[in-house]
Amino acid sequence: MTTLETRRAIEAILMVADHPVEPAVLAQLLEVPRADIEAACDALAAEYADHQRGFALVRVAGGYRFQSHPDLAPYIERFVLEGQTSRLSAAALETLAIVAYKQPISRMQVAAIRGVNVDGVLRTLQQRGYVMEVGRDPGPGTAVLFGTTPLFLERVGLDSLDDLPPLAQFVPGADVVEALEEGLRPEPVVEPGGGG
Amino acid sequence: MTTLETRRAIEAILMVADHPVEPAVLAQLLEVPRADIEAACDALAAEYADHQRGFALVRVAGGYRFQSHPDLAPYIERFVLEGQTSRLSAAALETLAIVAYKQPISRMQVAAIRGVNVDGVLRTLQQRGYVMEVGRDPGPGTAVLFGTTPLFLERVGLDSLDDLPPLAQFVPGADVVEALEEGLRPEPVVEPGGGG
Amino acid sequence: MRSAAGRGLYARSVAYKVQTPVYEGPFDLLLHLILRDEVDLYDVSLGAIVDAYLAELDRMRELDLEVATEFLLIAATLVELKSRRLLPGDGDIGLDDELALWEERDLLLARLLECKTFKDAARQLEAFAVEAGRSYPRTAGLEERFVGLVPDLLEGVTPDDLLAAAAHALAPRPRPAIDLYHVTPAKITVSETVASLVEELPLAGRTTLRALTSSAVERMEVVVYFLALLELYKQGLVALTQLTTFGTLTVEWTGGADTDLTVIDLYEG
Repeated sequence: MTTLETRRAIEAILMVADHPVEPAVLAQLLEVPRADIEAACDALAAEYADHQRGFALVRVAGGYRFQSHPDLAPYIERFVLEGQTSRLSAAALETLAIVAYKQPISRMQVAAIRGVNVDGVLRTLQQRGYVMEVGRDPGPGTAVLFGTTPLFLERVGLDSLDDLPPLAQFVPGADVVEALEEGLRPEPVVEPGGGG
Repeated sequence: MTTLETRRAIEAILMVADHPVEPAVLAQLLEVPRADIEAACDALAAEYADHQRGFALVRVAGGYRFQSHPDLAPYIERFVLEGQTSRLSAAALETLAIVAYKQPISRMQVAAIRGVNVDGVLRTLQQRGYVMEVGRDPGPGTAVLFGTTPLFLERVGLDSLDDLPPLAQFVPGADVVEALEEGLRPEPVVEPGGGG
Repeated sequence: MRSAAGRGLYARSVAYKVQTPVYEGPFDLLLHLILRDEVDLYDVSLGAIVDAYLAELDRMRELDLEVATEFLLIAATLVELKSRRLLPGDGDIGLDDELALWEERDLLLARLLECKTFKDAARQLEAFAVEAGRSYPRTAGLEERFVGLVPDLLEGVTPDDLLAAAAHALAPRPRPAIDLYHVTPAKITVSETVASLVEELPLAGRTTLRALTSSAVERMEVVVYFLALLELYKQGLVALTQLTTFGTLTVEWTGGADTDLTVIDLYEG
């Protein structure tokens, strides 16, 4: 098979796929090494960018897919009108972040971190397909354990969970730790406001 | 708007569209004359042919769409036969189940139950012949109502919808039971105009 | 005009009332209170934080008891931290108590840090999602000519599978239930406490929360008593008075001598 045919076949398949197609699948269908697939996809993506196409070939959630170019979002928004993905609430995002980084994780563990009940928000995330049950805690309670889905990766535009920025990056800096520490230091003797 | 932007916007919209888009619609979205749209689409189609793309921009059913190049049909067939497109997701199964149990039901009602947009899923189910339009809501919106098809019954091995396992949707509270009993009490109520 | 002297507690609580954000739980609120004034990092007063926290609790009038528990547990820790050395007779706190308080404080600090970490991670995820949301995927699917090739999608799907899927989709959304599992396991429930208070209080005359909870070992028990009293207060069965903030909470039975428990809309703990 020529490189041209590999490239063309990839284009054709991705045009009819309705979900990201893994390079391994493409390799099997086209009977070429996976590395060739990845090289061909990289080349195609570069070509589209070069030609200033209104679409792009991207790698997301472990596979390749066609999508509209972000520049043209205003036109797409006018075109689709309905069916736009609704925004995620702060509660949903925080819960998603915890599940993403700590998976597999139980409902209780998520609740303990957030300090609030998370039943409703977890169910919504499940309904929207961003979170799923991935197993059971082997412990006595056999609590359901949750993890994120490929759809979650698509939603945040990441290829895999490994692409999440390291959590350490978000650990509060010394200034914040100090402020919290200061703020929670047991009050010394004098009552506040006493000095006016 | 520049010609480049027209071209790019057309590419983006057609990439995202799941049905042929009429030139008049594109003209309206892009705020350019229809003739410009048609010229741009012709130019794009020629360009793709020129570059030996694995896809083509074609005019079909009064609109434009992207599709795989006929040359590459064998790859698409393998893609399909290898089962890469035949996944009935949990979301699709839930949608199908809701339609089966609650028919006739509108798209919005299904979406309300699932808590997510169901356009794509319903379209797939329709395409596969498991779900069809069965009427219109008599209400103001005259929404399309969906139901299951004979093919669906055949495939899940049911003679009729009556054979679906009964759904205990909720355990009614005492007040509901009372209201039901009230409603079922055989009372000789004469409907005005109801001659039967 | 704002005088220099006014820049303390009062200024904070006024500024506080202007905003009406919705807090996602007590950590959210506490983080906001401690960190909102980033300029004043070294000028954060526990007293001001506690006051603002309690003011916020007060503002959340429709706060139900379920949500309140977590807020109140944190409030209890805060108040304990603040009032530790103010209370008469506390000069002789044992070393164990002192250590326990610090431990409690460190635990709260650790949980706040963890919560803050994920809040910031969530913000990054949101940025990713916004960026990714500007691109729309192609989902057109197969062209008609290939559709006939697709194997039967319903292969292996049974009517029972449909039933299960429908039941799952139609299941009523769970009512947020009280979750005490990550705090001290409650040895007594609010409803039990309500029941016992209904028996005790008519005989006790005027009493105080402190007296009622004198035998309480865990802070959780005090909170449970407090919640039970609130419940009775809502039912109009007790009068609660507190002359000063953090002062003694006086409890007085105002219901009849013989109140039928069944009329009380018991809080299901």
